[in-house]
Amino acid sequence: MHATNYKLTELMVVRCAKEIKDSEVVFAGVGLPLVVVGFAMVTHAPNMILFTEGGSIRATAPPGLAITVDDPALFCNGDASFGMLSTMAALQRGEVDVAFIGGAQIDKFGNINSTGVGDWSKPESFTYFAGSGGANDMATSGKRVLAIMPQDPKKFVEKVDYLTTPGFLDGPGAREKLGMIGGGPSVVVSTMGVYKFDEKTCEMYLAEYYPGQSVEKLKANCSFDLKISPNVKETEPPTEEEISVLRSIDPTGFYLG
Amino acid sequence: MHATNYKLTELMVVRCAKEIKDSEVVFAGVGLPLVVVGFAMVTHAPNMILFTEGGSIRATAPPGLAITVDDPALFCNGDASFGMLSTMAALQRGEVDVAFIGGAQIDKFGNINSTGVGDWSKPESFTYFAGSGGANDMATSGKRVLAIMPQDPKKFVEKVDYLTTPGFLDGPGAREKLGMIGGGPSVVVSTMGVYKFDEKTCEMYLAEYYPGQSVEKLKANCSFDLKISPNVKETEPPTEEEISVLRSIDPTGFYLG
Amino acid sequence: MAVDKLMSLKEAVSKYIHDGDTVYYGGFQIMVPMALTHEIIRQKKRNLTTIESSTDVGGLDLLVGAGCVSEIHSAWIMNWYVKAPYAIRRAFQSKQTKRFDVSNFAATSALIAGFLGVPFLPVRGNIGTDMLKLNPTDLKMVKDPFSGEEMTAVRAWRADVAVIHAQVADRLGNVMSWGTRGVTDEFGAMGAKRGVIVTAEEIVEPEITRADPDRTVVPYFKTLAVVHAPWGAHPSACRGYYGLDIRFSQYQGKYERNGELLPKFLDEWVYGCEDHNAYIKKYIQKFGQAGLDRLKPTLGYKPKYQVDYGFHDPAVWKGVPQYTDEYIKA
Amino acid sequence: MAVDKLMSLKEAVSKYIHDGDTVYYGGFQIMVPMALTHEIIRQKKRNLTTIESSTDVGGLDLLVGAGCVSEIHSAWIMNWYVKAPYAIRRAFQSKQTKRFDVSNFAATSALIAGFLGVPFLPVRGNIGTDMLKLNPTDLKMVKDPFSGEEMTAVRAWRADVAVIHAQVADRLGNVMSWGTRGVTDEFGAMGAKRGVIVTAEEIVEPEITRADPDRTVVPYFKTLAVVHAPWGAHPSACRGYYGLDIRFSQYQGKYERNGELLPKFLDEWVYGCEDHNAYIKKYIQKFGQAGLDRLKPTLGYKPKYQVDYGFHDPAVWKGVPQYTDEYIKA
Repeated sequence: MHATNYKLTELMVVRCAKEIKDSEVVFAGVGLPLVVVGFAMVTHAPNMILFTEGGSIRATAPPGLAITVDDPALFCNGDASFGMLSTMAALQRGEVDVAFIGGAQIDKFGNINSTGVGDWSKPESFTYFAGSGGANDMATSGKRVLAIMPQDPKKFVEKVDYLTTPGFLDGPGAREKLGMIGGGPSVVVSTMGVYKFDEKTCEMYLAEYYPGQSVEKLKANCSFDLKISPNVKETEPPTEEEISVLRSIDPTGFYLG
Repeated sequence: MHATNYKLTELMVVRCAKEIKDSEVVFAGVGLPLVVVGFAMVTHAPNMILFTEGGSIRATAPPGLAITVDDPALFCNGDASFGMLSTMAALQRGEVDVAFIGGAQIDKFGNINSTGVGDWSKPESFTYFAGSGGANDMATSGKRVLAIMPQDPKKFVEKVDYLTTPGFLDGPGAREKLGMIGGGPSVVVSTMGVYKFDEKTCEMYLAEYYPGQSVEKLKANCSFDLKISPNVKETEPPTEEEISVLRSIDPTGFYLG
Repeated sequence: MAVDKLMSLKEAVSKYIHDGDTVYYGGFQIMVPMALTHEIIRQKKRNLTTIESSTDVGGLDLLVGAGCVSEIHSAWIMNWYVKAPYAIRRAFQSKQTKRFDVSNFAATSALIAGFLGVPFLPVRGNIGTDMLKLNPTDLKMVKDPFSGEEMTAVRAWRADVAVIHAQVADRLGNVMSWGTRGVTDEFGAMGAKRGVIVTAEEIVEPEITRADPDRTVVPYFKTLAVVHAPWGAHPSACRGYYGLDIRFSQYQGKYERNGELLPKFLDEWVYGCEDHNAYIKKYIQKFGQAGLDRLKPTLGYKPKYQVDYGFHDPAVWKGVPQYTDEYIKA
Repeated sequence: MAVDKLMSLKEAVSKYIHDGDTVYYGGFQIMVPMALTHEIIRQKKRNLTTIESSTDVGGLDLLVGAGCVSEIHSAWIMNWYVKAPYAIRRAFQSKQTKRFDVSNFAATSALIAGFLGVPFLPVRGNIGTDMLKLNPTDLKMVKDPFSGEEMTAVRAWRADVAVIHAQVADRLGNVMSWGTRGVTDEFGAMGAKRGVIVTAEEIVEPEITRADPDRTVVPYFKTLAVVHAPWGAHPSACRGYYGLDIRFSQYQGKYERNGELLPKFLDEWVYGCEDHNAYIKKYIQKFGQAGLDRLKPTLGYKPKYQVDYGFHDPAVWKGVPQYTDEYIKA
């Protein structure tokens, strides 16, 4: 039964989790992705393998809620703890199915900026964020990329100010030409809807809008000319059971609010 | 007081150990070098650091006699046990003072062959030994090389059949030209005497002959035109105390016979 | 038998960190060397270059804000609970501090290259991005000599000195780590040219560390100074000792955010504290013992398999005859 | 929750090793995967390429002598107590097996490159030698794109499948190692494309291995098969379990030495034994239980520091107000 009372964050977590198939190796970045993988592991993906930049490799859900990628909870009863070397090496070997990342800006080809906005050549104009972190490595070599982004016209842009993390770069064939082993962006989950990428043009299109949203609202919150799937639909709300399991992972609402 | 009753192996071990200074980092290969460093650590070099290819890093003598470079004795109460990665990395960083190796053939420039004899291009004529092992890495990057070799005209040759491990290559400047960070051969201890290298010509010369040996006997057991130090002297025999300490390290004569 | 390297925080930093040094800045999102960060600020070290993979809780932001750093080579710098490294942002805009951006694994590969004593390492990431275009100091293209293909290479990073925080060390400088060998400390620290300064929650005798050398992340020979500094990673977490102090991170972050306020934070919490003990005392005084108590971990995740490093004594072979049989004899 | 990978030696080798495979051959001077070596010979696998750093006690010599191997990429192959790998020497002379020689750290760097998923790694050794001249398959020169200097590069080695022996594994394939993480197994095994076959002295429940993940050298996701094989490294040593069986090494070596005698050794000790248990039974029958008892290690080298991986529950932050003070309020 669909839940009637759930938060936006909860909807996003459950929707993201559906992108993870059982038995996949998922490399999760800091923040909400850590909740998503925890949720996937205790629901439909009991054989999922979790990797983090901190070097955690585990086949079981962690005993507690992780708030960093090297959080001790990720190593308690983990499978291995070799440091970043081990998980990033597996990534470069092509063994990661899902690279699960965030960012500050994204463009229509799924290129992501997490470095800063402004003009790099004029430092006084450049507003630094944090830098790439592992997102670049994950998006270059993961078999497919799952991204989670706040929906905002300043964040869904025609061209990112600084290309930190490769999507499809300038379009079809660009990744292959550079020898990237990963397949590139697969799905973007925003705070308003869900995007996929056209196989031919490599362009992002709207696949789903959340309950209470609409194609028009999403278009208004995107700075590029957003393509819409002919099959665009409303995202299925989470079930009561999903919300209940999710809240048991984060009982005090540390992530979920 | 000099010992009067000692074996050749014991003389060699004690003589080799004298090449190690206190507080040095010594990378020891398999066989007799493992006894030499153990002896040095409990006598004049209590602050020596021992490295092996098996990855042992230790500041204290091992609790037992090691017979391989990854012998468990080398890790019992060791300082670290990171695997070959750690000791070889330190070697490539230039942190190893003494590279202590053996070999099957050596030439007048201190180049060593531990791969095989014969003509490589005619496989049927080529008699394989074991291969390089770590000797090549050690001799390339250790600050100085200490080698231990059986004295034999087939082993002290004008030109090695296969250059496995670099000495001074074809003479002065050759190592530097190739960017090697280590200083090259310093001392060769054979079963009959001790050799050093001329600073200008890089050629090996006889510095010491063992009690009971002579310059002539050594010349007869060397295939190249052996240079003799004007200060050539008889090697000082070990003291009774040295022999007693040495035998306490190897009480059953596993190495010492 | 070995040099005792136990000393005060003040002595360690004053003796082993010099103006103009390249410093490996240890830790990751947890295990940030905060006691060392504060002491470097107190001693007004200048023109440091830092190298690190990623770092959280604003330690590096404070170091930059206090004017100690002229160059940063890194993948990600953050105080996660205020969402940006504000002092670094300002220092970049004013050209006080240069930033050299690479990906996390390019940074780690740079540290591994330094650790390995080779000048560069090939990496898969960074290609196709602005990092490769804008940071030619650290990133270039290299041709694989076997396939002829072009790929990204990252320049080796080697510090003059490394600063790290650890759980346990002995007075000689054998440093124990568990629950990862160090994320990247195992390379960044070992690659340092002069050696490593370590703060540790606990100091034990060498016979304790040496009874389990697999857990040693930095061995004796590579250590310059060992400092006993409980809470030495606060407000970041120390595995097995305390969790991340989110409220303090947020509190500190409010100062980081504002260039005019930041000196007041430094005056009170860094310059105004003689050492790390004084900082922790001030914390208790201001926010109560309950603030620290809240950081206590859930313990009970102990190894269940009892390992034994035992060795074999070759003395047993004395007098044992050769094995033989009919074929060998024949 | 996870796939059980415990199976017989026969099943593991038959299922996961194919003719023509590139095999990472585990261990070093100790921990040589002898039970697996014998089984590969028994199943008459052909045209294998092996990659490894160095290997002792003649395991690889047997594998070559039995006709399983067409290419060897390695730094050092030996049966130390007979002083040469005789079967390999003969196979090289007859051109049955090609040898590709590099230095130990070039081999390890090749395995690290494979582990890292990059096509090559720069190394300091090998330059100026005949290895560089005669093995262009594995060694070439590369130009450091930063300094322009030329140095040696080694090609990445990646196995199709790795064979290793370990002390302890669980039935899912988490493999424990102590007293070094594996010398080179941590890279050679993890770099294997299909995965790892492991024989272990002891099989434990996953809750045991997972209570100390720092000691895991190969995690579950990378393992293909787990085989319970006590004495699985004999005659080489297994850390904490038994020492090197020198007399047996010498005995085996006498057969290796002679191309006409070697088949008799294989008939008796490999083809003539159904599995590794049968091999050990034959040993006891022929050389007595005392032969095995002689290999027992000196134990008592146990960790003295009790680590705890404990974590911190962020639930504590619920309801805790923000920290503030006069400046922030202002």
